[in-house]
Amino acid sequence: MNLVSLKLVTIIALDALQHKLIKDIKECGCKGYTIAEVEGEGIHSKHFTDWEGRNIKIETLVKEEVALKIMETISAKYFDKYSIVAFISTVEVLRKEKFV
Amino acid sequence: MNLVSLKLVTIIALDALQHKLIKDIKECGCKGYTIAEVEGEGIHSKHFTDWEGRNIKIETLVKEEVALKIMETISAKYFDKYSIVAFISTVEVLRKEKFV
Amino acid sequence: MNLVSLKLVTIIALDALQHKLIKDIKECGCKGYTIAEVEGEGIHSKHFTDWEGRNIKIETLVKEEVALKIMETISAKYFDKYSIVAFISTVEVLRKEKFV
Amino acid sequence: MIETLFNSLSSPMVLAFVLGVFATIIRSDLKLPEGMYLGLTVYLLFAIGIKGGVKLTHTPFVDFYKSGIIAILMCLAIPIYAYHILKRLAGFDSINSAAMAAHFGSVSVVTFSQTLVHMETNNIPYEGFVSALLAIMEVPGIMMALYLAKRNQPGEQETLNSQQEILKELLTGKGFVLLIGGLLIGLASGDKGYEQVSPFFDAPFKGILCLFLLEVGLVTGRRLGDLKKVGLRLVLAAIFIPILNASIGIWLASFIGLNVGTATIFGVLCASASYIAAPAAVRIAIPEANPGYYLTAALAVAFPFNVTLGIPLYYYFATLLCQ
Amino acid sequence: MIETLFNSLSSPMVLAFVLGVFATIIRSDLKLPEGMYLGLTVYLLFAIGIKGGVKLTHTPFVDFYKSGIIAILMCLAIPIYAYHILKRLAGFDSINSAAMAAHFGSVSVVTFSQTLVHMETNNIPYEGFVSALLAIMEVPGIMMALYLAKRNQPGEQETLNSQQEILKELLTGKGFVLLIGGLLIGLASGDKGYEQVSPFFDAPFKGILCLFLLEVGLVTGRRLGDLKKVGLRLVLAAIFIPILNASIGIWLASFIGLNVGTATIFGVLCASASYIAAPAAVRIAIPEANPGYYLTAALAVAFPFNVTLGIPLYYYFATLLCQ
Amino acid sequence: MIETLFNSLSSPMVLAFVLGVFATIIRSDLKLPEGMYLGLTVYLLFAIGIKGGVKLTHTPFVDFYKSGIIAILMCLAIPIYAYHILKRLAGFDSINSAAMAAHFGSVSVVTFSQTLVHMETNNIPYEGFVSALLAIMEVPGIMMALYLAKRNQPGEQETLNSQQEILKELLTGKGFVLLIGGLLIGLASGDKGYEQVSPFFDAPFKGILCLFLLEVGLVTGRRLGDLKKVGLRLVLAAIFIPILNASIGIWLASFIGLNVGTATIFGVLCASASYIAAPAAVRIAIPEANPGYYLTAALAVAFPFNVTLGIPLYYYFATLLCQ
Ligand SMILES: Nc1ncnc2c1ncn2[C@@H]1O[C@H](COP(=O)(O)O)[C@@H](O)[C@H]1O
Ligand SMILES: Nc1ncnc2c1ncn2[C@@H]1O[C@H](COP(=O)(O)O)[C@@H](O)[C@H]1O
Ligand SMILES: Nc1ncnc2c1ncn2[C@@H]1O[C@H](COP(=O)(O)O)[C@@H](O)[C@H]1O
Ligand code: NA
Ligand code: NA
Ligand code: NA
Repeated sequence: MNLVSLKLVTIIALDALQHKLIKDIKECGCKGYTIAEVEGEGIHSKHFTDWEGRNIKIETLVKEEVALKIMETISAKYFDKYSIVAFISTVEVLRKEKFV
Repeated sequence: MNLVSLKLVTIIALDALQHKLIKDIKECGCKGYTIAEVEGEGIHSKHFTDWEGRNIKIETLVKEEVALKIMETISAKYFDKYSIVAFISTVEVLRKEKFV
Repeated sequence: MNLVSLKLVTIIALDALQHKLIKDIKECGCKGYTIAEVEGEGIHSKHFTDWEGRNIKIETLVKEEVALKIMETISAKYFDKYSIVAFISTVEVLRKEKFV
Repeated sequence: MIETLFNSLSSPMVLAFVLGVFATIIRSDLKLPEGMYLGLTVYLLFAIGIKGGVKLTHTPFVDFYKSGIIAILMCLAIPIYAYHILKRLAGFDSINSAAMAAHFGSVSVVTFSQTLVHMETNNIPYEGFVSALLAIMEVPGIMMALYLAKRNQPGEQETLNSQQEILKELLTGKGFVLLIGGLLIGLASGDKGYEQVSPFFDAPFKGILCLFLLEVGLVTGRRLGDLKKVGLRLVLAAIFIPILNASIGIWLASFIGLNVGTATIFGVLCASASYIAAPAAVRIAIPEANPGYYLTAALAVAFPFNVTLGIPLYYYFATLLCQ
Repeated sequence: MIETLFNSLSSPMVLAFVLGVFATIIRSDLKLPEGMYLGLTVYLLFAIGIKGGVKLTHTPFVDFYKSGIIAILMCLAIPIYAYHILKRLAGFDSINSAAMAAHFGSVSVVTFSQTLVHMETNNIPYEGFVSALLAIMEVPGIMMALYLAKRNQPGEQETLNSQQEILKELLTGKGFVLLIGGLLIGLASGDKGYEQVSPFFDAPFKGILCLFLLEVGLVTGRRLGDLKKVGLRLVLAAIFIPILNASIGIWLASFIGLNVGTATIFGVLCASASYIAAPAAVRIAIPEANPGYYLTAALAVAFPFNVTLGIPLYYYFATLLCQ
Repeated sequence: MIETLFNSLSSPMVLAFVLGVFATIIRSDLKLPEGMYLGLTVYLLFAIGIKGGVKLTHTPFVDFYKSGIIAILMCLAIPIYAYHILKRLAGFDSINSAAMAAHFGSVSVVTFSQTLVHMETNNIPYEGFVSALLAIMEVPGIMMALYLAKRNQPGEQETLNSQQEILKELLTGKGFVLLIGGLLIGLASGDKGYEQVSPFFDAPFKGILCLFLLEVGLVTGRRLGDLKKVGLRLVLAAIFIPILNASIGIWLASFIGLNVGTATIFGVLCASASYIAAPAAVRIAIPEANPGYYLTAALAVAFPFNVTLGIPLYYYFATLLCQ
């Protein structure tokens, strides 16, 4: 078996931003992603009901350059005005070619 | 860009413990968290229906000291009696000041 | 406190494979797991509606040997024909004996 | 009795329950959407509450207070004797006996609903205040059982939840809030208000109950596997205790002069085992208790027994004891 | 007026709202399943749309066009004066004033539904085209308020969403699509088509509204805590603006000769604050605005005021001003 | 025929489907809550089953068995000829031809429901056993198609799922279990039992179907984009095969002497393409097949064709061929 390192980028944001975020990460070079519905509380706001808007968590496996590019794009476009959290972790996968 | 390391603490527990756990992690110094509804099976029990109680997964980005404090608190208060799983991973974020 | 390293294996797959996957990872030696309902898009397909089939995300905390065994099994049995993503990350837990 | 038994067994609700159990046994992928159980529960509780409240507007208070007293008496008595039966006769440990006693001491909304449907199908009259009894009987039995659990763990380090906290959680639980809230709304808005919402809360009630019983059947089916593990003593105890509860309850009901229908319903309330409030409370207050015992006793034994054989049997008791 | 006020306060819908608020205050675990809010919204919007469409088939177009004109006029006027009242009199900053103005400029489907129920319970006749007014009045007020917000942030770097993008999002939003879509379906399928679906979209409407108001109450309850933080000026403004809107609206309605019932409903539409389209649009278009202000004003003040005291009050206005 | 066509096109259900498609095309954010699709499916299947069961109690068995035989015949024949049409005439590869054949070989519950509504609206009588035919026709066609798929991948390493496993999964699938379970419940509880639940399973059926069709429209809309990619040959095939199926089906029906209404419904069953059982089975059994083909053929072509033009057309066929 041939495990190789990749980056997993996680973005937590308002569900209303979903389409824009997906578009952005695809432009950065991501080839797939997984979305879960979540709730949350942060410094700005609570997101527990449909009135307050739900949160989503987007996870995407990408190579390091793409991960950094996603972080840069997101931070430039959204960090100032929107409640959004993003982080990178390192994971190991098989079949790297699927993701890069 | 200035990526810095932080800890992501993940707690999986019965949904009935939600309010208590949130209170505990806030007291340990966490400033935000994200919750997802999950199901699961462990050594104690299955949690697939409302009768058995649902599980939740709480994730919170914190600095290392807080992460350790959370693990200590949770382990002291819940590990003996409740079905609960907690672990720490290392992630990289921008804007560290948001989380610490 | 005594934090020790373990592996967290994450599998994203069609929900119709749930029972088979659970059976497989249990046979590899996993003692518990957590499942979340997710949606996603990859190279093969989109999974956003019940017609297209939903995705699930299975997470299981195991020791390294088991993690590798799971990756091997999954890759041999499913990677060719099914839309499935699996990766390993390293996390730290208390009470290692619960998981190994 | 044979006829009501037959009616009971061939009702679409009971059959839907059986279908649910059967679907689980053959490992069908049939399941209801996640929120549906919660949604149906809210519907049933609120519908029962509001309808009961409207009926209370037609009931003189004096008719009601005696029933209220025996209801509370039963709720305090059941956990005590159930605890001892389970511990001494059936041989369970203190913790699990108390956990099961909490379930028998409280009431089941679905069993109650099914009983009302049964009464209406068989044209058996009953008093309007039975929904109020349901509300009254939800909490006290659980509290009593948790108290027993605590008294028997004296060496315990202080737990997360004091008795008082638990009481607060029960009284603010959705079961109690919706029932009492619904009752008050029914009382305040009366017939005129109820008329507006009855096409939603009354007409489709039985059909929705049918769907709910399908769901209960699916969950029960999963518990059936545990039956083998837990053994015959659990099964016997979880049938004996409801019959005993109903007998005592109906006997008390005959004393205060309740009619046959009302006494039957009261008997069912005593016999039924909680499946909303009790499991939630036990999970938090006595997490050491094994759900393989208490959920199995309540869902896989007492519940199906009550909705099939129990209701006609208790009705038969009531015809013997009441006028 | 006293009688309609009493009817309004003792209706099961209003009481369900109160129960929801109360449940949150006592920290009950009562909640509706996650999808239920969305499901109920879809139901209400579609039911209103389709029923309105069928009624439109009986309305001569000439009766309708004058109302359409004053409706659009009000939608454009409200955000402007509300913005200035909030900024100058109540002392909020431009961003938050515009955000709140967007809510007052649009309409609330639940308040509208509750008004129809009120009209029917009190046998007050109204024109069939009011649902069309609801649809017309959803979007323009929000656009106007967002324009005001933008004009007041001139130094802003280009935002994510141009005015045009937002308009597109509003017009394709579920609120607008379901209302207009429902109206067209009602128009096209007529009485004969409606007959088929009315047991689902008509009969249980009030009961489902009741459940929906329970949910709104639960959310409102959570916002009540913010009331203390935001202070009296928000509360006063969020009561004053609806009354003002309704007064102007009903006065205009009397000019074009609408009857009392229709004028009341139009007044309510002017008075009501949006809770579907506006929060969603504001969240994206003016993310700097504080939901502690705009959600609290719309949900915790204007909404309960309108469904309890507001409707009877505006009806009273209408009886004074219209034939 | 023109009149029934018009009735069909202007029914609220068909229009709701169109609204759903339209909402997707304009990229509306309209969506139904996640569990709703599942919830509505359970409702439709169970409601059809139970109502069909009750009707079967009024049907002599002899009337039913001939229809059962031609139903099974058609289920076995359709996948075979559809497979060859798709492979030889339309030029798809073996795998995708078999996947699509599985969909045409099974049946669509929504198309069936819409047909019943159509029959009732136009007062066309039909036999009570059609729901039983629906149940019978769900599984065999899929099995036949999967067998064809397997035979054409001879070099394949052993797959995860043997033919037998798949059959087990289909027979325990929610579609089959709810239909058959509902039929049996209807048979056992009869008119008296059905009366109790009909305000939930009968009265709102058409309205709920309307909501369901809105959801189907939303999903279909997303598939429309694939239409361009897949090309005209898929569209033509997915219209030609249903018409052929219906023609053969109705011709057989005329042989065994079914009346016009029943023959039309049988024709629709033959024509309709599965959207519950078949996609799930194909996903697991032939994962190499492209959902861009089979879902598009079933949902974006065959389904809208059947519910709009198809039903009146097949009715016209039936009037020509039957008594
Ligand atoms: N420290 C944190 N850990 C995990 N999730 C967080 C954290 N802070 C914020 N979030 C999530 O990000 C969302 C927006 O946060 P905020 O921008 O702080 O309001 C919240 O609703 C949470 O779901
Ligand atoms: N090894 C594991 N990996 C992932 N999740 C687990 C694991 N063990 C337990 N869990 C989760 O933690 C919950 C409680 O576990 P337990 O205390 O073992 O019954 C389960 O329902 C699972 O959701
Ligand atoms: N790069 C990725 N990052 C995260 N999730 C992915 C990625 N690629 C695929 N997935 C998930 O795996 C599922 C199957 O992917 P695929 O096999 O590429 O169609 C998708 O529906 C996604 O949920
Ligand atoms: Na009891
Ligand atoms: Na307004
Ligand atoms: Na077919």
